[in-house]
Amino acid sequence: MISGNSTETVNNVFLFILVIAIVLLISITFTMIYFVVKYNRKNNPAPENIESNLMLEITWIVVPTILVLAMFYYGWSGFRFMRTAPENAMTVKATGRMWSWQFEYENGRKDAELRVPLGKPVKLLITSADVIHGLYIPAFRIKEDAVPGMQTFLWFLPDRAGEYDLFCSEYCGTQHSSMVSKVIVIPQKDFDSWYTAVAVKKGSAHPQGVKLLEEKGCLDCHTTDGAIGVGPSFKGLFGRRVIVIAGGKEREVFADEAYLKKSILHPGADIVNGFTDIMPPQSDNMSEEEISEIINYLKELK
Amino acid sequence: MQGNNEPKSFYESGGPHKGILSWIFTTDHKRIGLLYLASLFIFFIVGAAFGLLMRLELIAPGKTIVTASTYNSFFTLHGVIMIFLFIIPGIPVSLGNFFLPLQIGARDVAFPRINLLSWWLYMTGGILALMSLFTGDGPPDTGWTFYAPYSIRTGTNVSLAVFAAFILGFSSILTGLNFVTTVHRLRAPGMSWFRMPLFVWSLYATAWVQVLATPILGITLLLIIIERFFGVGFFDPSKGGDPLLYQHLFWIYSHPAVYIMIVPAMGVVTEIIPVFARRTIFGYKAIAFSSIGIAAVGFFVWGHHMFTSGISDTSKAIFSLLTFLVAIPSGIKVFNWVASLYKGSIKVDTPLLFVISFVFLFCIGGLTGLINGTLATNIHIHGTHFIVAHFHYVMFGGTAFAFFAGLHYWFPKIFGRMYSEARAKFAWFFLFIGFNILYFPMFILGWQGMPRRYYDYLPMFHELNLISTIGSWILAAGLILMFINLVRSIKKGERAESNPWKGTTLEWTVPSPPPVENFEEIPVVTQGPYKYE
Amino acid sequence: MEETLYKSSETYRDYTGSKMGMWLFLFTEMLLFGGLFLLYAVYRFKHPVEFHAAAKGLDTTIGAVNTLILLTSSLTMALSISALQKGNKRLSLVLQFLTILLGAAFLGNKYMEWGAKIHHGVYPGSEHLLIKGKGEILFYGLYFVMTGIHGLHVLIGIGVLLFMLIFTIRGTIDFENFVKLENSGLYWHFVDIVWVFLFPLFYLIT
Amino acid sequence: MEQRQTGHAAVNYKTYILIWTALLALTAVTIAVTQFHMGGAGILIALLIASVKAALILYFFMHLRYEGRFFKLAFLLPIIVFIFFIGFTFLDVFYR
Ligand code: HEA
Ligand code: HEA
Ligand code: HEC
Ligand code: CUA
Ligand SMILES: [Cu+2]
Repeated sequence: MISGNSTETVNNVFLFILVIAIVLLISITFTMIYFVVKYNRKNNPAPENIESNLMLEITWIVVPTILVLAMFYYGWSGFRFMRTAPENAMTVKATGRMWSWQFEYENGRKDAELRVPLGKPVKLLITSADVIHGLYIPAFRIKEDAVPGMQTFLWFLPDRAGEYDLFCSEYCGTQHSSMVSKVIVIPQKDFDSWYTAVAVKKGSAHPQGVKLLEEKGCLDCHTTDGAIGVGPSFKGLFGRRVIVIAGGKEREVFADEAYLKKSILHPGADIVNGFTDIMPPQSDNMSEEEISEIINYLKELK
Repeated sequence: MQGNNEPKSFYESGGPHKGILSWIFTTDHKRIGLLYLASLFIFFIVGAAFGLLMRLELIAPGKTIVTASTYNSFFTLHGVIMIFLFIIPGIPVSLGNFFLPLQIGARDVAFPRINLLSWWLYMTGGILALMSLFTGDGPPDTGWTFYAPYSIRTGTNVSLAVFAAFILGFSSILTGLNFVTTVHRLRAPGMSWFRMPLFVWSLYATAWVQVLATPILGITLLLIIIERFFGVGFFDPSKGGDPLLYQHLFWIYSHPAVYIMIVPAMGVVTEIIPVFARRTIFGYKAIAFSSIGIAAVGFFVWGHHMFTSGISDTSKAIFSLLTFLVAIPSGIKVFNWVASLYKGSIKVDTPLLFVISFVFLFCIGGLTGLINGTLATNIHIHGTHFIVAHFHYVMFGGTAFAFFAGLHYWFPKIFGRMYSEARAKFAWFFLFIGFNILYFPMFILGWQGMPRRYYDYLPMFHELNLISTIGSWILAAGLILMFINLVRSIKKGERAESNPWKGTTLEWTVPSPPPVENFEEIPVVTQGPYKYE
Repeated sequence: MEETLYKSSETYRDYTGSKMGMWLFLFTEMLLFGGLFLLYAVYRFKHPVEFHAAAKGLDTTIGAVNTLILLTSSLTMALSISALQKGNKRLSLVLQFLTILLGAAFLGNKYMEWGAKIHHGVYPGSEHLLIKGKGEILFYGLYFVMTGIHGLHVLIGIGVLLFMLIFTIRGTIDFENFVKLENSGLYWHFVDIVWVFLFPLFYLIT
Repeated sequence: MEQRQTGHAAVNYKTYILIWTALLALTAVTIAVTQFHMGGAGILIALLIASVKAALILYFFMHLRYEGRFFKLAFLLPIIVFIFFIGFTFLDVFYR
């Protein structure tokens, strides 16, 4: 069994340093102001020259040294705790991409939010599909960057049920601040039923397409209900006439399969009027089949 | 009120050129110092304007005044300008240029023409940085850290901004090698190492950091440009590169750079305290060596910016330990400053007022730096507004406050006039109050988890952000008052005598403003700098 | 050397000061290349085998010839200063000219070497290179960047030496006032030293 | 007078030619040594020889030998700093 969690660990270290810092700050400030008042020129016209005092100087070298070494040690041992994931931890793969998270569970289930069972340690294996992101869960005081081409990790003990914020903490481009998600801590029972259920969107002939849109983070910027998000809505897109800007010139195009495909693979080529070129290109990110699944689903969205 | 036999001040004899040319082609260190001062001021205003705009955007969640990509270029330009154009050159190139030769009893710096070249490079870099706003495909949006691989992939005008920073680095190197040589070669007879004013010591330590650290920045930025144009792949994992190496290279420079910012500021503080306490400095040698100590240890702690980046845990532990060692020489200085007030005969004029607030604000910034440097806590607060608060406290509350202190302190020497004391104190009040209202809430926001470089934030962070934005206006009012007072006094202030504060260092022995040649007769130094017998 | 100077800025000539400035500048150059050597060290550590394989693609003979050229140019550079100090202006001029020629020969050689590589499709970002192993991509990346920046330094050195040649002809540089030439020499030798390390690191990995 | 200020008298031609010969010889040795496949040791030897060559150039061609204490000591600074840079970076790379 593990004892303690990262929240407490970090809070304790923080409190320890904070108390020392406040005591130091107050005593320094107080002494300074006291001197300024006491030895004011009016009260004390004749200064006294004191060039040094060996004992005093040794004291204020030695005492801070001891203090900082204590801080270091305390911080380091807390850190070691945070870096040693328990054996029985549930592992979840977390992938950051511009600008969404994808969590993949051991059974292959993927989601954009992190759902974990209450009371069971979780180990996150983190990487990135494009640039550097940072996976940050303030409530559990943990954070680690998602670096492309590398795997990093985090672990935590979700010992309180509820929903907690999950941020991207490393600047990653235009929508960095909307790369937010949630950690949802639910009782084991609820988790199990969610975990084993197959995600099927009802009423769609192309459930695969829906799933892909979620997984790839498209729905962070696009909606399926006609509302304009960061990007244009998918609703009624297929077969519409779209005004795009290409190479600085306006042009009208017909949203057919070829156009959609191009828009997904190389969004920078035709920019929809009124939007900016911020959509991440999917050329390295999606297979042919995946794209056609998505397009099939888009056709459905009348 | 100059007597007939007094030599003409450096304002009156500008060398071979006339008018503006006598300034931009001057090799006189005093004129170059003033050129720099004016340019720094202009860039500071531009940077500050971005700061105010950012605060305005953050006044409420959601979009307030600008779009996300505009906001991103705001903090990038804000960071680039404040760091590379304001605070790194800052004190050394303006006050340092003006007073280093005067304080060591020299007629000029070792390489006057290189000094001028460095100003030209500075201006070139500055103008290029501003140009990156309006040219290319949109202003750069990487943050001042230019982290790869984002900085290589983004379509915005990063190359020009990076090139500007590269040139600014060059300018900084030239200043550094000039100062090292000046201190070694041009000290007046009798001015032994331990008779140098402590401001000179701090500039000397800084100059070495400039020489030894800046080239790493140079090559790193050059590599970004090469990557963008040729795609060599040094930082691109798909070609085998390692993005973390970029961060290593960047912080190898940029951590020492924070000591380029603070050490001269500490020098200014050390200069002012004994003058207004009318007593000698406490622990001269300890202060001199701690400048060198901070500069030296500062080279080996860069990894503390990368505790969550995925570097090895071994290196994290060592970098954290070394980070704490920097606190010790900083502490020595703080304690020595306080001790130098003991049994003095203190008059709290504006320079000392700024110095006292410096000590207070720097301690807050420094002590929270320890929270950053502690492994466990850093994990939580890295990349949040806690960090933003930390570095504004040390850079603005620290360096900039000391800069303002120095400006007031040396104002009569530079311009030959006094500023209005009452107005200066009034402005200080707004500055100090506004500063704390602006930045203190950020500590709390950061601890609550609000990430930095966020254009938009959750509603739970609203109140503190609102307070912070209001603080930014109070601070702006204070700054405007201060600048108006100073600028007005250049023409309208009372004439200043040559030594209004009764200082004991050499610059106070020459007329205000000083003559071109500084000293009619090179002085012979017979004692240490702070002798109030 | 610690006697300090305090003459008026217009009249003094501080030789030691000038050289000090030059050395400090060279320190910055050392660390500038240092950043690249750091990258080299890390990537070589990560991909030792691929680096070895890639290095076979470079021609040791060309590298060796270039080493010979640069070392010799360093000799002529050093000699030219001694010649000037001894008052033999003509010999000094000849030697300076030789140095420039050797520098140009080095660059010519480099040009051919690069040209051949590029002709074979090996250059940063080329398709031919990208299909190879990551270590090889990095090796050639480092090769082009490091020898490129080094070559740039040689080019700048040649430019500086051309000025020195003119100054010597005009007599601005003479046997009592040659610190400019000496400083240019320092720069030239420094560039040579960089090559002394580049040569084994790229051409001789076994 | 001038000599005192420049710090040293003209170095004679012979010294330079001798150093040059040594440099060429060392180059030959490096090439020869690295023809045997020695793996890690090869690079070490090559770098060692390169350092000796660099030292010769510094000491003689660059007149470090004839300069004052400042130059000799200051020169160590960038080297030490650089060694630390590499060392600390490897603390990460090696243990990652
Ligand atoms: C002027 C500039 C300046 C200065 C002086 C400092 C000083 C310090 N800084 Fe700061 N720092 C920055 C500018 C500066 N910093 C910037 C710009 C960033 C962010 C960059 C970015 O990401 O954009 C940053 C970020 C930063 C981080 C990285 C945070 C992160 O991103 O995760 C860390 C971590 O260790 C850190 C630590 C410190 C420490 C320990 C000091 C120490 O030097 C402080 C020493 C001072 C004191 C400790 C106070 C006085 C001493 C006493 C009163 C004595 C008693 C003390 C004890 C008993 C200990 N800083
Ligand atoms: C010296 C350095 C310095 C200084 C002085 C400042 C000053 C200010 N900064 Fe700072 N800031 C940085 C360095 C600095 N900054 C850096 C390095 C970053 C990181 C960037 C990054 O993430 O990449 C940063 C980031 C940063 C952020 C975080 C952005 C984010 O992460 O989302 C914020 C947000 O509030 C901010 C605000 C401000 C404000 C309001 C000021 C204000 O204090 C400005 C106050 C000044 C004025 C208000 C000027 C008043 C004067 C006038 C208007 C002129 C009047 C003229 C006459 C009378 C002639 N800054
Ligand atoms: C960061 C936000 C973002 C993400 C993530 C994103 N897009 Fe977009 N998308 C945009 C924006 C903005 C536009 C309009 C500008 C343009 O055409 O590039 C757009 C345009 C499009 C268009 C053309 C729409 C039209 O009206 O013509 C399609 C199709 C599209 N996106 C599909 C996708 C798919 C599929 C994904 C997921 C793999 C995705 N997008 C992910 C922002 C995003
Ligand atoms: Cu992803 Cu910031
Ligand atoms: Cu730092």
